[in-house]
Amino acid sequence: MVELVWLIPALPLAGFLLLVFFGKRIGEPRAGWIGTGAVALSFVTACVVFAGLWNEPEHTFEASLFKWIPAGNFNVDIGILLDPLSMAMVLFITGIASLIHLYSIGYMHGDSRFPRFFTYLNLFVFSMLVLVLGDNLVLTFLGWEGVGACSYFLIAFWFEKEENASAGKKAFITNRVGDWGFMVAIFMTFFAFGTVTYTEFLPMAPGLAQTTATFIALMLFVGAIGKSAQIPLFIWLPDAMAGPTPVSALIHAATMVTAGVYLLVRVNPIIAASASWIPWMIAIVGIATAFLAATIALAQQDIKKVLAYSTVSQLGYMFLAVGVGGYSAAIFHMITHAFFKALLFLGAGSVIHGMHEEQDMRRMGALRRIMPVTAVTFIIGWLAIAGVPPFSGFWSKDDILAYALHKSPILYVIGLITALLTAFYMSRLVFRVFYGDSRWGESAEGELANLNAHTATDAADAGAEDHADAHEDSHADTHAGHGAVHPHESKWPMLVPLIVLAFFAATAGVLNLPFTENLEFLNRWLEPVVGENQVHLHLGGAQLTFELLLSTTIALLGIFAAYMVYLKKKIDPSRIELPFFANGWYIDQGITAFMGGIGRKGFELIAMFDKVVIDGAVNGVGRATRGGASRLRAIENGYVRWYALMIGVGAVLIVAFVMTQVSF
Amino acid sequence: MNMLGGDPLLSGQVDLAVVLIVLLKVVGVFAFLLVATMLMIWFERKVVGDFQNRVGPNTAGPFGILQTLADGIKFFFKEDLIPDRAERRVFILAPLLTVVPAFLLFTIVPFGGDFSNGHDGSVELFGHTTYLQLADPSIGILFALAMSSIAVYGVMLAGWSSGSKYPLIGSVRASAQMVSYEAALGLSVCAVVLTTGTLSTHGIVMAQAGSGWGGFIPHWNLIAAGFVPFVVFLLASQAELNRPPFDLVEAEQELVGSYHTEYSSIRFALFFVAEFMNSVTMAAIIVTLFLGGPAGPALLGPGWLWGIIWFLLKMTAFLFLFVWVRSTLPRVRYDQLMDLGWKVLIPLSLGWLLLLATFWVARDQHWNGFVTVAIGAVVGLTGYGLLKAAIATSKARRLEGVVD
Amino acid sequence: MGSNLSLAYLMLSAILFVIGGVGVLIRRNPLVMIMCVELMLNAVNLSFVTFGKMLDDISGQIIVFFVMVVAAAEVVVGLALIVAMARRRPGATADDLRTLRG
Amino acid sequence: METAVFIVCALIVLAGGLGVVSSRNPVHAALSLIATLFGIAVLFLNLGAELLAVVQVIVYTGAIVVLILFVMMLLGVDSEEDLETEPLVGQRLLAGLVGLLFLGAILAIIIIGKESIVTGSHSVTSAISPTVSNITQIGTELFTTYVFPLEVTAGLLTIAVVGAVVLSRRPRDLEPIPEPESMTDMGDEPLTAIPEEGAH
Repeated sequence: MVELVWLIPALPLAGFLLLVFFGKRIGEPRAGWIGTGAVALSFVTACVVFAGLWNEPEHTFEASLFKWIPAGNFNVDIGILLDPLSMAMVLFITGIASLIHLYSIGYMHGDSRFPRFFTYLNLFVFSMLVLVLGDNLVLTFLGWEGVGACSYFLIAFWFEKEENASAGKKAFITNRVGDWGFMVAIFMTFFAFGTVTYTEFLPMAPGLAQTTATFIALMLFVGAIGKSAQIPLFIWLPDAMAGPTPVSALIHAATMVTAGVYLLVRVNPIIAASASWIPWMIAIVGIATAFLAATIALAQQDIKKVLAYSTVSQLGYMFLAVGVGGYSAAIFHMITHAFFKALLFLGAGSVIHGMHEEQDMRRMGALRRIMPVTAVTFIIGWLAIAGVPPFSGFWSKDDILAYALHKSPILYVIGLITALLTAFYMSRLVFRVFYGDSRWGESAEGELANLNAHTATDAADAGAEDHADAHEDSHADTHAGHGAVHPHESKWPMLVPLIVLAFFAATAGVLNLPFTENLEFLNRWLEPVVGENQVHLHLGGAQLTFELLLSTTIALLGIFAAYMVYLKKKIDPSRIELPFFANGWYIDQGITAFMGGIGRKGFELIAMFDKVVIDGAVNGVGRATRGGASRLRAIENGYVRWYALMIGVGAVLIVAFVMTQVSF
Repeated sequence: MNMLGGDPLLSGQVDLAVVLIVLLKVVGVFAFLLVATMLMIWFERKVVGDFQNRVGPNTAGPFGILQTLADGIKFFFKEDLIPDRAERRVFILAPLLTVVPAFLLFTIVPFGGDFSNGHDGSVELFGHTTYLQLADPSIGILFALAMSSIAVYGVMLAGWSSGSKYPLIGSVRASAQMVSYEAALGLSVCAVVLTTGTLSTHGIVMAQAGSGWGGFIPHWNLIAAGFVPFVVFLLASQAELNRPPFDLVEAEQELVGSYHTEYSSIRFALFFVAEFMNSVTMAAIIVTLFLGGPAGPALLGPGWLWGIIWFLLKMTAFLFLFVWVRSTLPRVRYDQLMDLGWKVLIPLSLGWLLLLATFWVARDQHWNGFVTVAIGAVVGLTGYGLLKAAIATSKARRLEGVVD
Repeated sequence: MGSNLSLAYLMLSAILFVIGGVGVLIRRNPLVMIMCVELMLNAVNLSFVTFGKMLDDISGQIIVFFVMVVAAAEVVVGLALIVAMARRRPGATADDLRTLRG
Repeated sequence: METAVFIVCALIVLAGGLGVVSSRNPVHAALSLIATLFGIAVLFLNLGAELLAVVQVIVYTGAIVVLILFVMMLLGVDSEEDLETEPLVGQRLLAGLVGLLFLGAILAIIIIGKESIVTGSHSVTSAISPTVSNITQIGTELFTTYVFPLEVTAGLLTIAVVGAVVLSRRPRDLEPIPEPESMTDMGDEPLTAIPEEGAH
């Protein structure tokens, strides 16, 4: 059964090829069903393979499909490494992707490029599977670039709007920085080990010189923070929300952005072999990102932006987990996060869809009566991410915090603060969207005007991104002014995924319950991959109880605070939603200012060099050729006989030369 | 000396007697050809006369049989005119270039020999065994093709060197016609060669000798190679000879005799003689290729005599056919001539050659003959259909004015 | 055959080749140029057959066969070009083709 | 006997060759070419290549030269060539010099090298057999060892024929090439002069 593993990426690829060639002809509903079917079949295959993998030694299966780059002693095969880690990834990728495909059929209904959307989605799933299943760094990189390209295509899917197109470019360019790191890491790996195949070089990692290991780990980390949106390369992810909501759910929350985490977990022996500051750096970057993004999320008005920063924040948690040696915790959180964040995004998409493309929370409210299914499922997701027991987020976040405490209390404390913020801003989101007064329609005009004036002044000195927001706002404003918005509940293809995801978001915690070792299924499953370098925690009952209680308290505290602010209105929200947060700590503006100021001078210098030295050389060659040619043109007189004569002269010269060389 | 081929005369020591025998044969063939040509001219005039319900030559000699001789003597004493604008040297050379290949062509024709009762066609001559043909090179029939292909030079150069309009048109026609029909001629010869497995004319005759199928149907290539190559060869040879109905090159009514318009006297006589000589030779070659040449049963008397008798009989039959055709069919148009050559004869002989080759391969490989023939026929018909469609399309497009 | 005769064949071939080559270089009528090329090809053919004879190898004759085929193809295309050229400018020589230069 | 045939044929061949190069009238050149081709055909016979001799006559004499003559007569390009003037200064002198040098080099190689100019070993697989006829041997070789080149030549010929048909089809909007003002004017002026020329 496990031999069927090649089918897992092959099915989305087949779907992609079918759609790319015949998509237009297949037409709207059927193209979606084909795409969904391909991924769903892939998921079924993954389940079958999963069942088969139990019988394999160490739950690992390798298959080499064919040779790809045989160049001297550099050999790259198209090969598959199926081990517990990639199996776990494959299962949740195909599963969630199937649901999101199904959801997209409803969400993308009526779009003029409906078949193309599924083409991209299938290609994305294929690339993602290549990324996680590839048995070497190069193949992983191929998938890495593939998902990057798909991400670009999908962010800029509605490229008619300039903001979308530039958001796509921003994502692409930011990712390039990370890709550079990854590529250098690949080169270094080959240089150090002579191979890039995981099963060959990872066992050799402990014997590696510490400096080399440190350098490779650092470069891989650079690649990972690019893809997984960590400080300082997180700036693209919030903008990526310009894409269709299912894309945000699938690519920018559940799967692609976790690729960096996957990569770091995959190469855990190298991290273990590197200098001790590398894990510290990873942990610090992770927790800093988590905290920073959480503060920004506090002040966002766009429902998808909140979720985007929340994603960045949660990814920070995963990096923290990697940094503190809790690899299985990172994967655990990755899986639970995939469920609840996909759920939240899809729920948000459902709200946006129901509100007729309205994304601003200030125009929502009290939607739970109109969209009951969406509301209930969204609330489950909220409780999960906020860390309320017994929902899945509680267990995975707590797992990470336990590892963090083991490493350093400071990390633990910041982690707890971030958890508080998370609970707060998610509660804010839910209260503003589903509870309170209904601010959609004519009745809310006055309040809206106030709010708009407020944001407009903020936006005046803001960068391009916020300009876009302001533009959207005013656009939506005129829209609202024309007549009442009539929210409605979404159709079944959108609701079914919500329900399924809500179920998993609520219950995924059972994968890894901390009470006894027998309940830590995921830990034991991942043992063959991360076991050696994983920090083994043996929490006593008292400590465990204390931590769990503390987490629960923190989460409830956050929710309560939000309740006080947004439903009871005891505190003015503007004291919390600082412009500093709303503008994302002015990081984008800072970059713009730097690039426009000092950076520009540097670029001009480089451009000068380019013009004088490089262009000069090229033009010089051209000029020299032209000059020489105008002199040589005399012999190109157009007479065929003359050319023939030149051939004859050449022949005579050659014969003469040969005669001098040969002795008779 | 192996170029003269399998003649047993040359296989042993070459002494004076052998040289004499060869010389004798040369003289004999030369004389035979001249006499035959002379008689052919008379024969043609007489038969055409009969067809046209006139008497024909009847004064010189019995039945006017010496008419050609008288004409020849007359030509000899006419004034030899060379036009002013003519290209002198070429003008003089051209008639000779016409006659020489006509003579050479006959050297490979087996005109006699004892092929009866399993004999190999050799005869005893002054104590030496020899074939009754001047030479039997291993490339045999290719030599005939070569000679017929250079026969065009006489016509072409005569036309060009006259420095006059009609002859030039005639020479352009001649060259195009020759090149076109040579392909069909060669392909039909290929069918014969494929059937007999040899290029040597003697070998070809030998392969057709014997008592035949069922004791009375002769092994002629006419039957063995199928009827098609024979027909193609017959038609193509008429075109190659510039005989009616393919005498576009001369076409007295259009081109005033074309290439020999400016010729007079003995030079004109040479063209005239060469034309009839070629007719005789071509008839001999058709007989050799398709009707077993001199091969035939010896009824009574010596076998070698019967060889010559059979040969003359068959040849005369063909010569009569030539005259018959000439006196009954009108001249074709030039485009009809080209269409017949390129769109009918060449595809037909090519298709037949392929069919024949398939047939032989099938026999070698012990394939089911019926199935092979059926498949061959289907493929052939498909090719025919495609050709037809292509021709129809091109015609339609020409009518539309898309191409010209 | 004496070896000296073989050498004589080769010399004849060389002389013929050079005659043809010089002809290509000095004549302007494209048809004559084609004829001179044919001369060169024939010279080469002759030496091929001679070499084949000297080495007692039939391949010398086979290659001549192929040279003839290629020569036929060359002449066909060359003549077509000359026809196309003469249609546009009757009496054009190879030198007139220099109007084609860039 | 062989030597005598060779001498006669060599004289014909050389005379023909010189005739091709030096005839003012292209038809005379063609006639000289025929003489050369016949001479070479006989030399082939002398060398024991019977098939080639006949093929030489059929293909070269019977088809190629006929085609050349045909084109000459059809287009009327048989006008005499002016062999006195030469637009390319020194071309003839240089051509003669190159020819002589080349000939001298080859003859020197042949004379100095003698038999050893033929490098390579005597053939084992395709030796010329004294018993099997020339045509049989060539046929066998052609359809075994050289069957692929044979097929390729078939393709080549087809392509050549199609190409010739396409090239020589009369275009419907035939425009004569404008006469350059004078051949020497076009001389070796810079290329930039050409567009101006096209302008008027």
